Order: sequence, then C-alpha cells, then structure tokens
Amino acid sequence: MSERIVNSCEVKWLDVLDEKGNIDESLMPPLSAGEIRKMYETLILARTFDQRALNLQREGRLGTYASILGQEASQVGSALAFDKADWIFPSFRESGVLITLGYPLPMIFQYWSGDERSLKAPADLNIFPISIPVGTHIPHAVGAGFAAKYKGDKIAAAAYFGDGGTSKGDFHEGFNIAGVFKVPVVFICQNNQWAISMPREKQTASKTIAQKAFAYGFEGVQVDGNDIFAVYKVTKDAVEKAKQGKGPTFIECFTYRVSHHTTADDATRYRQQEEVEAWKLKDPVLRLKLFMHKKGIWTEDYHKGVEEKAKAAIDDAVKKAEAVEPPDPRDMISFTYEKLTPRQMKEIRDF
Amino acid sequence: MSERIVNSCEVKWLDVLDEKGNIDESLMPPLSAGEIRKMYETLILARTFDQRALNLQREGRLGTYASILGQEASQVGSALAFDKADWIFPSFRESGVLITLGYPLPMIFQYWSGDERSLKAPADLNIFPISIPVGTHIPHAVGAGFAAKYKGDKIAAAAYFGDGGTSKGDFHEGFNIAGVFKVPVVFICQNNQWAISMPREKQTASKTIAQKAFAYGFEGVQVDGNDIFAVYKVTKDAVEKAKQGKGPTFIECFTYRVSHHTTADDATRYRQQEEVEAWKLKDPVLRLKLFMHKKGIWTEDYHKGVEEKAKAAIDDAVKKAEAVEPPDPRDMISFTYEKLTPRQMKEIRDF
Amino acid sequence: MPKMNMVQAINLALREELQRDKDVIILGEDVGLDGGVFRVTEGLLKQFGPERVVDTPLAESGIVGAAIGMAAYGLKPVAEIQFMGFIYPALDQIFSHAARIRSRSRGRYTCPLVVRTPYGAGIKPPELHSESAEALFCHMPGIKVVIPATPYTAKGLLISSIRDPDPVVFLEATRLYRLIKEEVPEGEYTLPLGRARVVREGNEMTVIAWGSMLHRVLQAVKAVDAEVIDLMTLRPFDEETILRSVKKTGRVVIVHEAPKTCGFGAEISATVAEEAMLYLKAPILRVTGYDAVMPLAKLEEHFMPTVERIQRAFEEVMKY
Amino acid sequence: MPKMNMVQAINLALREELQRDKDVIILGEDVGLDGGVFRVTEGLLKQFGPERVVDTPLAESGIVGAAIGMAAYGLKPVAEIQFMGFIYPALDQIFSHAARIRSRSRGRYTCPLVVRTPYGAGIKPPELHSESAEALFCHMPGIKVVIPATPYTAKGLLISSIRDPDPVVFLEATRLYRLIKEEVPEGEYTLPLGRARVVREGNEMTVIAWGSMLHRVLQAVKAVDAEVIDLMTLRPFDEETILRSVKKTGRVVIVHEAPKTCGFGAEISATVAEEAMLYLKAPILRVTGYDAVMPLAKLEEHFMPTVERIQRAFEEVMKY
Ligand SMILES: Cc1ncc(C[n+]2csc(CCOP(=O)(O)OP(=O)(O)O)c2C)c(N)n1
Ligand SMILES: Cc1ncc(C[n+]2csc(CCOP(=O)(O)OP(=O)(O)O)c2C)c(N)n1
Ligand SMILES: [Mg+2]
Ligand SMILES: [Mg+2]
Repeated sequence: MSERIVNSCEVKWLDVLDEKGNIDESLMPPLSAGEIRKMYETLILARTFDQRALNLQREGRLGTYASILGQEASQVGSALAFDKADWIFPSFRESGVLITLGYPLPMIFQYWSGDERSLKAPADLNIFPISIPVGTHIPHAVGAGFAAKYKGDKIAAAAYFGDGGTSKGDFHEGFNIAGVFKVPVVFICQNNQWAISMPREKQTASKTIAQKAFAYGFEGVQVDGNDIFAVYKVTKDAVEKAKQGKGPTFIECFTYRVSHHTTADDATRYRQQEEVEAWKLKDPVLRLKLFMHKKGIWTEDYHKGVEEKAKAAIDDAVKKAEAVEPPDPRDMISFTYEKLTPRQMKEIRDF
Repeated sequence: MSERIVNSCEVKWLDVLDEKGNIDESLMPPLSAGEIRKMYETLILARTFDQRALNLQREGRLGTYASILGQEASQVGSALAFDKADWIFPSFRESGVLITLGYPLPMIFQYWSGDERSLKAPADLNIFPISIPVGTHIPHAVGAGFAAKYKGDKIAAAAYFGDGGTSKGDFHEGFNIAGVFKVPVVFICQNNQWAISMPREKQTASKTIAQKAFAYGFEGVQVDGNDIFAVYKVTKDAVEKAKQGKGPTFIECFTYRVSHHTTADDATRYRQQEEVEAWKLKDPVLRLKLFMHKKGIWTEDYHKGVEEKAKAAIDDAVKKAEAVEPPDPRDMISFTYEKLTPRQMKEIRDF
Repeated sequence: MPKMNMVQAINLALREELQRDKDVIILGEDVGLDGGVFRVTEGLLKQFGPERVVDTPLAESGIVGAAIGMAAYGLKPVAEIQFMGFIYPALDQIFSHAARIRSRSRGRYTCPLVVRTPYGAGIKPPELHSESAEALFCHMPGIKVVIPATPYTAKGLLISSIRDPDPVVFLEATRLYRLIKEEVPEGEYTLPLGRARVVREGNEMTVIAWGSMLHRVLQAVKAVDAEVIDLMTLRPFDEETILRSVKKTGRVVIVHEAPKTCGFGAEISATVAEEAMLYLKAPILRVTGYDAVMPLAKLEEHFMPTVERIQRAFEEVMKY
Repeated sequence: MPKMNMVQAINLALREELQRDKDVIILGEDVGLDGGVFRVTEGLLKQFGPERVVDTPLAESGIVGAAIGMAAYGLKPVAEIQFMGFIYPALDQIFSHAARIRSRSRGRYTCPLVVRTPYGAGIKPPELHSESAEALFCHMPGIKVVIPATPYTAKGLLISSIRDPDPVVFLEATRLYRLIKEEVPEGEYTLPLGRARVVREGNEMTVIAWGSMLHRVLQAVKAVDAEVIDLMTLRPFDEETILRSVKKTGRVVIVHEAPKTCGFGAEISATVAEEAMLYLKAPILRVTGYDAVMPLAKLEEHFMPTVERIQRAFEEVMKY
C-alpha cells in the first residue's frame, strides 16, 4: 500500500548561440567555416524569398502567401540536418525548409500562385506535397518511416507542423503509432507562438509543447528556434538516432511568427506590437551574423555578395515562374486516377 | 546559452488496500462501516449481473455482451464518487458504473439484447447513452462540463473509456480542450491491459497511461484499479477538484479484463492463461472481503444475505427485461428528428 | 431597411440570437478576437464576452464533439469550421454522434447544434478551402443541411437553424459573402427549414440550384422561360415544390458546384424520376463540377459550372 | 476446385498477394494474432510475420494516415477498419489525402491503398457495426469503391484492388461472410474494377444491386422476367452495362441497404434519367433502407429492404 512516484519526465531546453552572437563552446555542433557560411547564405536566401513573395502578393502577382519571417533559423537549421534520401512532409509555412532542401525556387513561387504542378517534387527530392489541413500529414511521415524501416532503407522521415498542429487528433494518432513501432521519424514543431489569432498559451495548457512526447514514450526537446546552431544540433542528433533504429524524436523549435498569419490576415487585430518588437530583437539572422562577425567570417562585402546572389536567384526564379505556361484545364481531371473513368472521358471533352 | 531542464513531471501511483486485505491507514479515505458495506454489496451486485449476462448470452437470451469481470472495483469505486447531478459518459464496458449509479437493472439487460429504448436514461440520472465508437465520447463530456461551468452548475462531468481509447484522436482533442478551459471533468481510464487482442504495451509506448495528462497541463494519476478504496479516493478528490473550478483530472485505473473481450471473442487465441490466473489472485472483491473480515464486518451470513439479495434483484430484472414488449418498428424512424420529414412520413407507412 | 451583404446578415443573425437566448454560444477557431477569417463573427466577442464567443484550439473533431456535449447539456452551440475542407475531421462526430444522439437516447438527449462553415469555390484560396461536399451530409439521417443564396434568406435560415432542435450543417458560399447586398430587416424573422423558394416563375423548364450556383443560374436563364428554384434546405428537401414545378414544365436542369457523381443533384433527379416520370418531356440534366479534385487558383474557374455550360443544358432539354 | 465462403476467399486473396508481392502489407486492429474479428486475416501473421501483418493501436485515422505514407513510399498497404462505422474517423485521411495524393503531386506520388471494411446489417451487433455508407465514398473523386457479393468475385476483385494504383475502399458484407459457399480457384485470377456483372438475363425490368442486397434481389426476382445486375464496383461504375440493359427492358428497380436519400441508388437513377430517358416505360424505383439511423438487433430486420418490399416495386413498375 503506497503513494509513490512510478514515472517521471524532464523536458530539456537547448540554446547554443545567444542574441549577442556568443556561443557555448561545449554545446556547439562541429561545423566548418564553410558550413556556417552555407547556413548564413541559406538564411539570407530564405529571407529574400520571403520578402519577394510578400511584395509580389501585394502587387497581385501571387496569391495568398504565408510568411516565414522570424522562423528562418528553425527552418534552415533543421532542414540542413537531412540528406537527399530522407523523406520530408512539410506544412504550408515551410518555404525555408524547401529552399534549404533545394526545391526549385520558381516552383515555390508557382505554388503560391495556385498551380498544382509546382507540387510535383523533382525526382531526386523526397518531398511530399505541402499539407494544407493542419497536422494531418503527421501520420504520412510515420507511414513513410515505417515503410523505409520495412524495406531496410536507412533514411529518416520528417514532419513539419506548427504549434496549432499539435492540437489535432492526427498529431496524437501519428505520434502514438510512431512510438509503438519505433519508427525512424523526426517531428519538428515550429512553435511560432501563434495559430492565426490563437496564442500558444491558449492552444494548450501544457507548459511546453515538447513535453507532449512523453505521452508516447519518446523524447521531446525544446530548442531555441532562433538559434540555428541549436536547431541544427538537435535535428542532426534526432536524424542519426532515427537512422540507428532508435525511434522518433519530437523537436519543439521555440520561435516567432513576426509577420501576419498570411497575406490575408491582419495580426494587429489580435496581438500587441510590443510583443512583435521584442521578438525582432531575437532575430535569427542577426544573431548568426554577430557570431560570424566575431569569428571574422562576416564582412560587409561578404554580406553584400550573399545578398546580391540571393537577389539574383530570386529574380531569376520569379522570371521563370511567371514565364510558365498556364496549366491545361484538362489536368484537373486527368490526375484523379491513373486512368480516366468513362465519365471523366466525357467530361474532359469540355476542354 | 545552455542545456537545461525547463519542466518536469511525476506520475503518482496510489494503492490503499493490498491483496491480503490490509490497508495503509494514512491513505485510507474516511468511510463508515455502512459505506464500506455498500461498496461490497454493489460489487457483488455488479458481479452477479455480469455472471447472469454471460449466462443469458450463452443461452441465446442476450446479444453480444462485454464482461466487467475483474474491473468491478474500478467501476463501482469510481462511480460511488459521483452525485446524481453529475454527468456521466460511459463506454460499452461500464455495467458496474451504471449499476452503481442506479441505472435500472432491467434496462441494462435490455440494452444488451439490442433495444435502443434502454438508452433513454431515467430523468433523474444524467447518464449519456453508451458510446460504441471507442473514445469518441470524451469530447462530449468536455462539452457538458464546459456547459455546466457556463451555466454555473456545480457539477462534474466524467468520461469512462479503456486503454485502447487513449490512442484515439478524440482523446487528444478532448483532453486538450479540457485543459485549456479548465473544464470540470474527470477522465477515467479503465486500463484493463487489453484492447481486444492488443496488449497494453503495444497500444502505446508510454510507461503509464496516466502520464498522458502531462501533455495537456493537468494531473494524471495511476491507481490500483482492483483496490476500491484507492479508486474511490482518487475519484472523490478529482470530483471535488472539478467542482472547485480547478479543472480536469485523469485517472488511470490499473486493472484487468479477466474475461474475453466480449462473448463474441475468444481470448485464448491471443493471451496466456497464466497471465489471467495471476490477475485472478488480485481479485477486487476478495480483497475487500478480506479487509472487512479483519474489521469484523464480513461474515458468511452477511455475505449470503448480500448474494441472495443480489440474485433476487437480478432475477427480477431479467424477468422485467424479458417481459418488455418488442419495440415498434416505427421507432427506428420517428426518433431521427423532432418531427418526421415528408419522406419519412411516407416511409413510416410501411409499418 | 439597411442593405447588407451575407457576412453582415449572418453576423446580425448571430448577434440577435446571442442577445435573445443565453443558451446560444459560439465556438471555433479564430471566431473571437479575430472575428473569424471572413469576419462573420466580428464584434461578437466584444459584445458578448469570451464565455459566449469562444476561441478554441485547432481541433475540428474536438470542437464539434465538445459542441455536442454542450448541446446535450442544454446549450445551443453554433460551431464554426473555418473552411469546409476542414469539416472532414469532424465527420465522425457529426455522423456517429450529432446525427444520432436523439435516436440513440430515444429523445432523452438532443443535439440542437449548428455547424457553420464556408463552402465552395470563388476566392482562389489554397487547397481544401473550396470544397462543396454538401451531399455527404445529405445522406446522413439525423442531420439537416441548409445553404442560403442571399443575405435575406441567410439571416432567416440561420435563425431557424439555431432554434431548430436538431443538428444543422449551415453552409455559406465564400463567393457570395460580399458579392450581393440586399435589404435585410433588423429584428426577428425566420424562414422555415425544408422549404424551397421559387425565385423566378417559368413554364418550359425547372432549374434547381442553391448557394452560389443560384446566381449563375439566374444569369443563364435570362433568355429562357425557366422556373428557378432556390432549394435553400437540402435535407430535408422540398420535394413538393420541385415536383409541382416539374409537373408544370416537364423539363429539369439541376446545377451544382460539387462533382457530379453522387452529388445532391442525383437525389433530386432520382426523386423526379420516381415521382414525376410521366410528366417528363426530356432527360433530366445535371450541370455540375467535374468528377475531379477541386483545383487551385489557376484552374478554379474551369471547375465550376459556367453560364455557358448551364445554357448548353437548357438548349439540350429544349430539344425535346 | 475448393468451395469457399467469402471469409475464406478474401483470406486466400490476401495470402496470395502477400506471397506474390513483398510490398503488400496488412495493418489494422486485431488483424494479427487474433486474425481479425471475423477471422478474415486468420493465419496470415503466422505465415508472413509481424512486419507484414501489423496489429496497430486503436486509431483509425492514424491507421489510414500511416497507410497513405506507406503507399506513397512504395508499399501496397491493405488496411482493415474493424467495422464500417469506425471508418468515419478516417474519412478526413481518405478524402483529404488518399483521394488527392496523385492529383496534388501531379502523379509524383500515388496511393495504391486498399481499405477493407465489413459493412451492412445482418449480424445483430452493437451500434455502428451495421453501416452501409458506400455512397459517401462514391462522391469523392480519387477513390474507388468495390463491393463484392460472392466469394468468387470477392477474391478476383480484391486482387485487382490491391494491384490497382489508386486507393480502393473495399466493402465486405458481414451478412455474406459465411452465408454462401462457391467454387473459388486457388491461384491468380482478377476481375476488372469498373465492370458490372449481369447475373441473370431478363427482358421486362432491370434490377440493380450489390453486396448483400443482390441475394435478396435474386430471391425476389424468381417470378419475374428481370435482368439482374451485380454492380460490384460503385466508383467508377459501369454505366454501359446498366444503360444497355435499361434500353432493353425500359424499367429500373435499384435496391440498396443504405438509407434512400443520397444513397448510391440516386446516382444510378439520375444517370439513367439523363442517358436513357426515352427508353423508360416506368418510374425508376429505389428500394432502400429508411431515412433513419440503422437500429439495433431488435429492429434490424425491419430496416433492410425485404423480399416483399422489393417485389412490391416490381409490381409497381410492371403497372406501366
Ligand atoms: C485542419 C485545419 N483546420 C484549420 C485550418 C485553417 N488554418 C490554416 S493555418 C491555421 C493555423 C495554424 O497554426 P499553426 O499550426 O501554429 O501553424 P502556423 O500557421 O503558426 O505556422 C489554421 C487554423 C487548416 N488549414 N487545417
Ligand atoms: C472507433 C472504434 N474502433 C474500433 C472499435 C471496435 N472495438 C470495440 S472495443 C475495442 C477495443 C477497446 O479497447 P479498450 O479501449 O481498451 O476498452 P476495453 O474493451 O478493454 O474495455 C475495439 C477495437 C470501436 N468500437 N470503435
Ligand atoms: Mg503557429
Ligand atoms: Mg482495455
């Protein structure tokens, strides 16, 4: 007869790089100067993309767009931890992930202009089409990881989703199945503190999001999402762990959605500008820059070069995206099944 | 920059009464001899009901039935903690709960013979019709608790479900909403170690089921489900807490399904008889009997009287259930909406 | 009388019902401070407070499931699902529970719940924001389905839906939200569920539509002597009004945005083929979306029935 | 040739496909050690091991969702949902994803998934164990729907479904599982999806059914000169065979167990009313379940179309 503790759990937080650009050497992942530059350049490319997308949308040259401003380190840092062979299941706010993985830039613009053809990932990338229904792609990543394990492929699957996505039933069912079968999967939550107008504290009463992993018998870790080194480190570890057959990991990137939810949203209706300003000080790009500056691998010239290259790449991508022929209306029918149904054969004659 | 613990959780286990009938006085809830007798009598009634239902099914006088054998203390002990005003959302394996709450015995038999009229709870009981789809009634209890809070009614809502039910998306969505709004609800999981042929360890990789509450920011506690005092105590506390506006509690009753899943199941296909035998030694009724014997409130005569009363009540219930007129076929149509639709008005003329 | 668009009319209906009946509460994603992504619930939080206008976590099954519990307890919840494509996760709650609570409990518990959701194409949004899946709900006994086509009817039908003792799926065409303005009275009026509206009288054919397609039909009929029916309630639907008209005209064209196969047009056609066959002069035609997934922005307009496609059907039935 | 019931025929199909193709795997609740609650997967775990016959947690959306990921990765999962009433929580995965992966990715990813589930009334089980909700799936582009009525066709259709590159919902009438035995060849044979079967030739009316209702129809037609069509695949359905028959007989009766409104009978009727109106001699009649929730055991038999109700429809159409 007793009242006793039968299990306990601790939620770990990791940051490596602070807002002034200082790092904790003992926690720093091994990265060459070249790799660090690559990080910086990808961050700048992602940010340049984002700015351009917002501009194009304003000019009516793009449909609704979901900005990644403020989340670049979470996205780039985590995506850099994957190989080409890994399977990635993104949500809609993952332009930075796609860019890092080498998704053709024009296709990302094409996507936001409402063209399904952009979701046909190039053959050498195992990137699943963006999931619009929040959180529902989590089981897909679990299934793909399961299949990879079954086939003996040494790859990891990954699902990206937001803090809002953690409230969905499919989050739960997918996580639970992943835990039971020790599936090689990495779950990456971009906790950007908001789900449209819903602040993180009202999305769930748990203190951290990372701790939700405890319910499924695997590890959850909270990481400073504006610290690209920390994000890279935990993701890299999780990917290795998956590939070693040690099962899933849940990573909560603690970051912030600096912009509106999408271009169709007006965040001033529901949140205070001070909060946004405070987070701007934690800017992930600035932070890496300060670090590199201290290390002597950041100069104005270097930066200018990076920016110009990014701008040129984006200019080129926009040009290519806008030069794409409009889709054939028959496409909307002809990809429903491998073969047209008799009824569809009649319908398609309308075009 | 740091790697640090930002949150932690401990999962508590409680038992009060051991297999030999000894109690830990310091943990014992305050219960009069009369109350303890009531517990014993209700356990016997529940067990008598269960045996009779199994017999009737074997004789073809009842449809498929889900036995509660072994789970009586979990059910009776928890149900005794509620008032008539509380709202109870049972699953299909809760005959012991229904009996404890005073659901008319003939109606419980009627239910298992396939008659919807039995799900119309008497006006003085706030018992929702049994939910057949596993786990999906959890959000209903949350909504009812929410409504009660909104109306200022000082009641608790409760959902009963099994270990299998914890894998469902609705478990997650319901729990999360309950946590966010601090709904006065008590979640009671009958962890009977099996979901048909699926053992608890394969249902989820979490060490305990109780710990899942941590994901929603409220308390989860694991209790010896074969210990009626412990079950009663934690439920009573949870009900009080709910009524004081302190939000939800999750209770995992650690117990065992001694019988087959239902009368349509053959558990020997998938589990070892030794496991069942080991659990039979933990019998919840025996345990209370030993305790009462030590306290001098159990005698053979007393027991005989209790059994006879139970048998008489069940005999009477069976007689009443079997005397009920068959339902009117029009019933299946006429309760679809408050008023028949024009189409239904035609359809109902078939009878 | 003030002129209002559909957003305003629905907002007014919600406001008036919140005011009239303390048991009415609103819940959903972003319905509070944000006023809903279409601003349909704008200002309600401020007026009625967070106990009655409830921002929920992102969990459609949980939203509808909790609303079912609220309704059983005695409230009249109006749940918003942000777009119809996100009602699919709530189908289990709607089909397995909302639809059945009354019959399961033989009337002891009921489910006076309204699930409001924007449906249909027309605003070039991302995937699953343009679904027109009304037929799914029409197949499920225990559910009512209402689709208004105008601000005036939207208000009257929504008030009736809120007061209805059974669960109603209330579909609002995103395309119509701000498209038309008409006079909408302040203060209470209701339109009965289950009744259609003859919008235009005519003799040579009966054209049946609902929601946003009604307006395409009204454009298309200008040159023909067609009777146009705005169905408004799809379940239970107004067979009487349809059959009366068909018996007069002998020709039927049904127009909907949803894919053809097993769309609600099939039910109307089958009902006519069962009940008024002898009056028919021509095949019953359906002009519908294609049997395909609703495309993204660039192809959106190609999916929906166009005025031309509708007129081709008119020509076709007039050949007989 | 061995005589088999439907359980055995389906088991054999699964066994042969598991043997033939390492990419085929089975998953679901209790499909392993227990062999499924109807024993359809009996013995497969023993023969193929727990990597290929996977007992899952109790999570229908997760099962189908994971199966979609497996299918995209290159496996051919056959997921079992224990009863059709428990497929509702998986509708979101089926509608939002399985149906759309191919079109969403413009063919880069596909979803060669089979979701098997027992459907329909006849075994007096608890609530939601007797659903006949096939029409829901028939409305969703991207999904195929197959319902066998005999052991022989069940095997051939299931093999085709497993090999089909698109997602198939495969419905097995619980009522038929052990009702009929017939000769079922061991070894490979397939029946093409999308083709109906004329089970009985006749001239005065066309009677269309599928699954368990086919057998009621065959009882009911004994005294009439009816052509009976076993539809087998509901989406895409065999319009050609139906229209050919209707053009010959001029009378149509459709029989299904699901509630009438928006059942698949509506689609068949509407198709006939659209394509063969001029051949019709009589109203198109549907004999169906009622517009009501499927009742429990005591009323179960009253819900389904009876032989008498079907025969009444025959008499009715023969009045014309
Ligand atoms: C199932 C579902 N419900 C609702 C929506 C509408 N919606 C789009 S994004 C969003 C909020 C998502 O929040 P979060 O998961 O935190 O991601 P974030 O937008 O912050 O990246 C909502 C409610 C949706 N896309 N899917
Ligand atoms: C949503 C759903 N899926 C499947 C079933 C079929 N089924 C009935 S009981 C059961 C196992 C339930 O296990 P658990 O939740 O542990 O409850 P127990 O039977 O042990 O009391 C299953 C799979 C169901 N009723 N509902
Ligand atoms: Mg977010
Ligand atoms: Mg269990």
